[in-house]
Amino acid sequence: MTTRPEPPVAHDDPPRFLPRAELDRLFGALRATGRTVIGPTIREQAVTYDQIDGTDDLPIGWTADTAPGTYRLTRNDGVRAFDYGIGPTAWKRYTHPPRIPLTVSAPSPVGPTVAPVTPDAPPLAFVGVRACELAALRIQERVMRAGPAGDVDHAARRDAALVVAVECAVAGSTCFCTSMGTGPEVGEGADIVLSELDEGFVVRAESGPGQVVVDALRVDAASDDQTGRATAQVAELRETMGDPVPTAGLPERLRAAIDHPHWAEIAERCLACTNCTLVCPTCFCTSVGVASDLDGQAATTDRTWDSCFSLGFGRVAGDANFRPRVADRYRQWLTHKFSTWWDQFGSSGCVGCGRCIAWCPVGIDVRAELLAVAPPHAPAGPIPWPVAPPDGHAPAPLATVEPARYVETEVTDVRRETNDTVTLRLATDDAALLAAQPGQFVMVAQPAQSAPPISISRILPDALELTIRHVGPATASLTAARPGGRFALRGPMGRPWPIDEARGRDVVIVAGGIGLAPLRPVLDAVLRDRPRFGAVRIFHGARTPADRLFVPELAALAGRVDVEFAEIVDRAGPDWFGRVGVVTQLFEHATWAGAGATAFICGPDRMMQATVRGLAAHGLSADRTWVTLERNMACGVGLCGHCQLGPYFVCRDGPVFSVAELGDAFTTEGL
Amino acid sequence: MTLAAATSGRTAVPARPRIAIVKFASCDGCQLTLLDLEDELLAIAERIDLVEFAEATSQRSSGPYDVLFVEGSVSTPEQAEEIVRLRAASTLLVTIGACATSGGIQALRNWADHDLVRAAVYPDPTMVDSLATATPIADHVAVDAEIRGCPISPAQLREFVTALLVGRRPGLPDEAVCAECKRRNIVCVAVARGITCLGPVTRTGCGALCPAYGRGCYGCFGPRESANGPGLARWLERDLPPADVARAFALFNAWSPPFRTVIDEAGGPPGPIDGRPTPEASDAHH
Amino acid sequence: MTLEADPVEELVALGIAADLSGAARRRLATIARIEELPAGKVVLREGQPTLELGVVLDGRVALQTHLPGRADLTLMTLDRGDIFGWSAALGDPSTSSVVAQVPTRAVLLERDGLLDALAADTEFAAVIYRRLFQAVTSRLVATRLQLLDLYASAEGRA
Amino acid sequence: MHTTEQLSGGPDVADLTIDVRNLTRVEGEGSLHLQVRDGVVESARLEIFEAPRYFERLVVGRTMDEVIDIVTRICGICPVAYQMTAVHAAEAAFGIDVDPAVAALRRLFYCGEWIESHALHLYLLHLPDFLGYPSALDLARDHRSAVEGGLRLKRAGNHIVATIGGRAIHPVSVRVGGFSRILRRDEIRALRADLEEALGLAEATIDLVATLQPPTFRRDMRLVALRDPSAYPMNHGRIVSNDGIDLAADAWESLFDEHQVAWSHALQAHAPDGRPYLLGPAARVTLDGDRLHPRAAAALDRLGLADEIAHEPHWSIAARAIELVHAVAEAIDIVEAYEPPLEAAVAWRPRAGRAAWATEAPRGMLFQRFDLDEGGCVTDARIVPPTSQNQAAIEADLAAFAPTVLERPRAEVTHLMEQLIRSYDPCISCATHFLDVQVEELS
Repeated sequence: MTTRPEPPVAHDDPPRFLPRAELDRLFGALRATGRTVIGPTIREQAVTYDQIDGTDDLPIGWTADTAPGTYRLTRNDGVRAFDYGIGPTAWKRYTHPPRIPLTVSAPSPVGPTVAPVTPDAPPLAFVGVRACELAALRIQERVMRAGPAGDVDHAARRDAALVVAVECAVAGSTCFCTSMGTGPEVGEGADIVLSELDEGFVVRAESGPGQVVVDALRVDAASDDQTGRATAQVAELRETMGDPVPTAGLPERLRAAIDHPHWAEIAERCLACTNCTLVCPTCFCTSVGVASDLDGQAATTDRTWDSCFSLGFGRVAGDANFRPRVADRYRQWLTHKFSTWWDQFGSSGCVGCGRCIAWCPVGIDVRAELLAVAPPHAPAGPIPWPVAPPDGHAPAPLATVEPARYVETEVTDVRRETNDTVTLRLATDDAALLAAQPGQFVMVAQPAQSAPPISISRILPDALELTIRHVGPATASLTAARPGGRFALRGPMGRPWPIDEARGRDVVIVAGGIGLAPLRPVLDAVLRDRPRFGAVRIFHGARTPADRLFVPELAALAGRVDVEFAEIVDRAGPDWFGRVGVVTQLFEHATWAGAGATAFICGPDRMMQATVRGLAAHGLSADRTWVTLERNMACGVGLCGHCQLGPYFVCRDGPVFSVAELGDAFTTEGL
Repeated sequence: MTLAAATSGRTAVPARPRIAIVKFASCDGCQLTLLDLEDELLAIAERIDLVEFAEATSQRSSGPYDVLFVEGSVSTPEQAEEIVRLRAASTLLVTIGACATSGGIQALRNWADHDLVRAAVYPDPTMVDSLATATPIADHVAVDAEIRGCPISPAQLREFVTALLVGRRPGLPDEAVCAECKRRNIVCVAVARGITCLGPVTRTGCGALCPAYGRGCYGCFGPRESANGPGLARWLERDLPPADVARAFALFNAWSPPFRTVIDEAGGPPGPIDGRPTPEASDAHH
Repeated sequence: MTLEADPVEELVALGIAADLSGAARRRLATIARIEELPAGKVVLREGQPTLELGVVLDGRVALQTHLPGRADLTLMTLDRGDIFGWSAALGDPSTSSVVAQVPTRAVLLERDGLLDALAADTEFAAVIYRRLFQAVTSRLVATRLQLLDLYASAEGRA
Repeated sequence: MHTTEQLSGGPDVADLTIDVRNLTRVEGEGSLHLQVRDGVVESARLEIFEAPRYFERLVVGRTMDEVIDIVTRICGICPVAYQMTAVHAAEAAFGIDVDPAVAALRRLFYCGEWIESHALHLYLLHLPDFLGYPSALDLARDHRSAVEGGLRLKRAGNHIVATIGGRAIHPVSVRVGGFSRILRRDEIRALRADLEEALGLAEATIDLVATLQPPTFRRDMRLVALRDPSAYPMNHGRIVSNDGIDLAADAWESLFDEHQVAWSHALQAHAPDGRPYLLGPAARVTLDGDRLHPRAAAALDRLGLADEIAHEPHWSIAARAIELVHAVAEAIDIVEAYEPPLEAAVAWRPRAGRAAWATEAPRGMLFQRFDLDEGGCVTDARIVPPTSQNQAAIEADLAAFAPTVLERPRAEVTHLMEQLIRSYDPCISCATHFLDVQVEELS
């Protein structure tokens, strides 16, 4: 399936008028299109969006008083159905549900198979979508279709939904759509727009499917007076709301405030409870859970809402964590919403609905925190990474949406590299897999295990090699694989090393420890085409001689006259006659000039940072110094949010980056 | 040895582990949860050797155990000795429930004068042999994993046992109850109704049970990671006297540090007892 | 003798003596010599007087420390341009043993002459101390990285 | 099982010492102390040394809603009993009349606990004794369908408790004045399918019990239970006995008293005449048989063991089977008739006074009394679980039973002692006891 087809245009006829007494006609007309109607109704002392049957279910005569940390349903004894303040439910519940099945694994004669679950998207009609919520639907649709592979589940659900928007006549004290440019006037994306007057509704069809429903109402055109009052009432609302959040330059101001002491102050109050992110209509982050039978054969994975406020969200294998402190997590959320969202998707991530303010259990008001951490006319400090919204680096293109593909491969060779690392050769005839580029990775699915991202360590005509270190349960069973074993691969994913960019130039390759694995395809490519490159210098460091990977290949490299190869180990016993020390020593006193050379670096963060400093001293330019980063890459296509690093999704925009692209994001703690 | 190690294939938890379930001061509810897995109990029993589980079988074993599930808190001198013996006999020690993990409801006595408490229940306290404190297992020996809750959740126990048998990390999230509340579309009782709710500082696992039943979370799964007890207490004290805030925290996980801090700052749990921990109580924790 | 056989020129080429005036270079020449160190040659011994300060020209030397009852531990190896034996500039005993790991050529500055020169010639001292300070700094950085366990990683991806 | 046996006082086997630690398949842990000399039982004591948890003290200063949440932690097997007793006590003290729908739900709630607790004891703890297995898990190897049936019966009981209270153990919805939220009709009706199956399983249990052959041990025992004017006793009733006791439930303390014995952390309850009394299914079936649900009454007729239930402790398994049928059948009736209350809980104000009540826990009458200050907070409390009331009766029966089996091999004697103790379904956690079968050294 490709991006949503443009619906046929509505006829160009004047708005109709639906008398209040006839409102049920709308529900009838919607159901006549085979849709279940979701709309506002009162449950558990709040207005929530649930399945409704008709007018009687609407919160007529009710409104809500909202303030930081409080929401109180109150009678206003009016006749209107849509004068309630926005409640806790966001429409994403129906377009991006809190929990969906992802894959099913079943035993089979040739071993367990992994198959994606095709989405079940019931046709729905959303009644009572506000301007800010419509903007949120647009923003989330952009998010869920961005990147190399959009989300098939979201696409199916969004396409199956018909949106009946309602223009606001009242605003809550927590509303600030006027500042975020999302309301109160209803923008694009609705199929039908209602404006509520005391005597009824001015109805505009804005799409073909919407027109079908409006025609079915069989009501007259609205009078000029009615359309006039509808326009006036929303204009008046805009006046009363004003512009509570000065957004001019906000993305840059937030960037410059990355080390602001106020983050720590907020962390004193913030409970990191995740409420703000889960009520937010645009927050999209998810995690994948695994369930299985007692034998680990029949298994399922499902995808649930997650939040950058939960510790687990920043956790990677080995239990390291990118955002250990609550201050890190709040900073991530706020800067993502109002700043890096621009870099990623070309818009703000906030629509000003105010849910995060009202439903924060300790009343933290994002408007106040923004003013405290990034006040208007704040001295624009240094930008920590070189992209400047809103016209910053182009947001990822909209993806062709197709379900995740899992390709069954068979282990044809297992080579033990070290006591905890093996190289698996996985045979496949899948063209997409075999077209993998150096630096790309695959997700390796096994029943009853999470699917870790694994770099490709060699690309062969009929197979891929993966070099895997045992760091956790999932890699444990991978490193225990035997020839004949089967694994389902998803990929290839990620941005490859820019090898072509290095043609005609000197090449410096620096590998640390397991980091040699993602660089091995670079070596293959460069050596295969040796004459097309200048001087090739390869520096390899390992913890001990016993930790060296691909030992025969290292020996062969050492024997070549057309490359400079040196290696060094951190610690060695008496039986090691090579260099001892750190990898940077290998070129510390070297006399070659690095200017114009291209560097490819992979290893643990500390090693890469030391190497980048060392190479810079040799004159290598930041935009030709390439590293590959480690993050908690879960979905592999920029949809789950786990691997964010400042403006980037490591899985989608990387994992290969130039040091120039990363800027301070390469060294800022807790980002 | 940690659970991660145990489930990472690095540690020898055999395909058919020898499992023991023992209890200290507790209500039996957590070990009964295993028997409450009515649909899986027999299948699980076929895949493990349940060598010690006095509640359910007359077969006994004094060890060694591959996995030892411990219910209850340490409340008598004998128990303080027994847990050391059991730890030595076990590869993996897993605490089940609030008593074993944080002391349980009986840990409220840790704030009190032990003799007063004893005298209140027993005419002749000298006949009763108990420690001044009820303390978590981790205060006495190393603990490899915790299954939280008062009582533990059958689903989490099932997940833990399955992960153990399959060799993967069990999915026992340490996020706040709020996350599950929102996923379930339960309206926040704190925000919409002003009900005192410990959800934001309490670990999920119950499925947001109390809010789903129209009341505030009472913290029976204990503090979540980075639980900001004081932060929540400061907010609650806008409407409640500190004593009533402490009241909310002073239940089954009162002795867990994030909750205890709040209780101590309010001068101790409800009841006419000396608000400061007894020397033994403070020793017991540090 | 060829040019590169001149120890001062070698040190200039390595940048170590590049900033020295002619006079200072002449002073350097009086205390510097080039020596061929056969593999296994112990140049300095841990705890003994540091009789020379050296600079590796070719080959490799190992800095070693003695572990009672065990093989000496190689802390680090040094290549062309690396300085060893800097305790000589302080008149202190050597903090580690220096052993040629392969046949090695090195410039050696004998201690007493070096101390005299550093005391007598402030311009000479300023340049040499600066070089030594740079060497110490980069050695500290390298040692720190070793302490941090440079290759330790939490990565799940291999 | 750790069993040591010593001969002492010469070859006379009638002098013996048995030491069995950690009696199994009872809730909690404890020991029996038995001393026999010259064939005469000198002492038979149920020793209870489980770590005391001081609940009477923990509830001081707490509101009655908090008390409901706290006392339920006394026991993981019968949490509903503790909640029901406390909530009725509070409502009586505060003068609260709850909605009839709430009253019906609470009875359904209690039925759920009876089903869960009786199924657990009958199938998983007690049945293996009769069929000669160390556990129900071993029993399942040869009689899988029977054990599975018992588990499904238990699940049906847990399903009721979890539906009304949120979870099977330490449910959360019971509040003074009602429940924390309104239980919708569809939620309650959803129990129907499980219960229909459970009724069949409960009646099949009757047939299973009919095939059992327990040891013969007959005695006369004072039986005490609640008597509800209109129903089989659960949440309400006067305290009655088969020898004329008849008093209001809140007056328990006016007749009975507890005293401490050196060998027990549970306070033993006694009537003034010192005659032990037995609570529980056998007492209820005997004293309230005329209030059984017709299905249960029919089952009792079919089984025809009314006299054995009254006089033979081993036949308590039959009483439990009868009550399983009753609880399931009544649960179905309540589910059928359920209409939600108008409000989850009625509003109420605390007042100073005394809150005392007794209900029928699965193991028998549970009494609680709380003295309350003006704010409705507890100033003093007393909690008397059924097992500590049964303790004296159990010891009397052990003393009477032992001589009848002394000639048998000692391992068998030990097993018979354990089996007898299990027949009372002692809830050691409730009584905070530590049960431990051991025998005094003979000097």
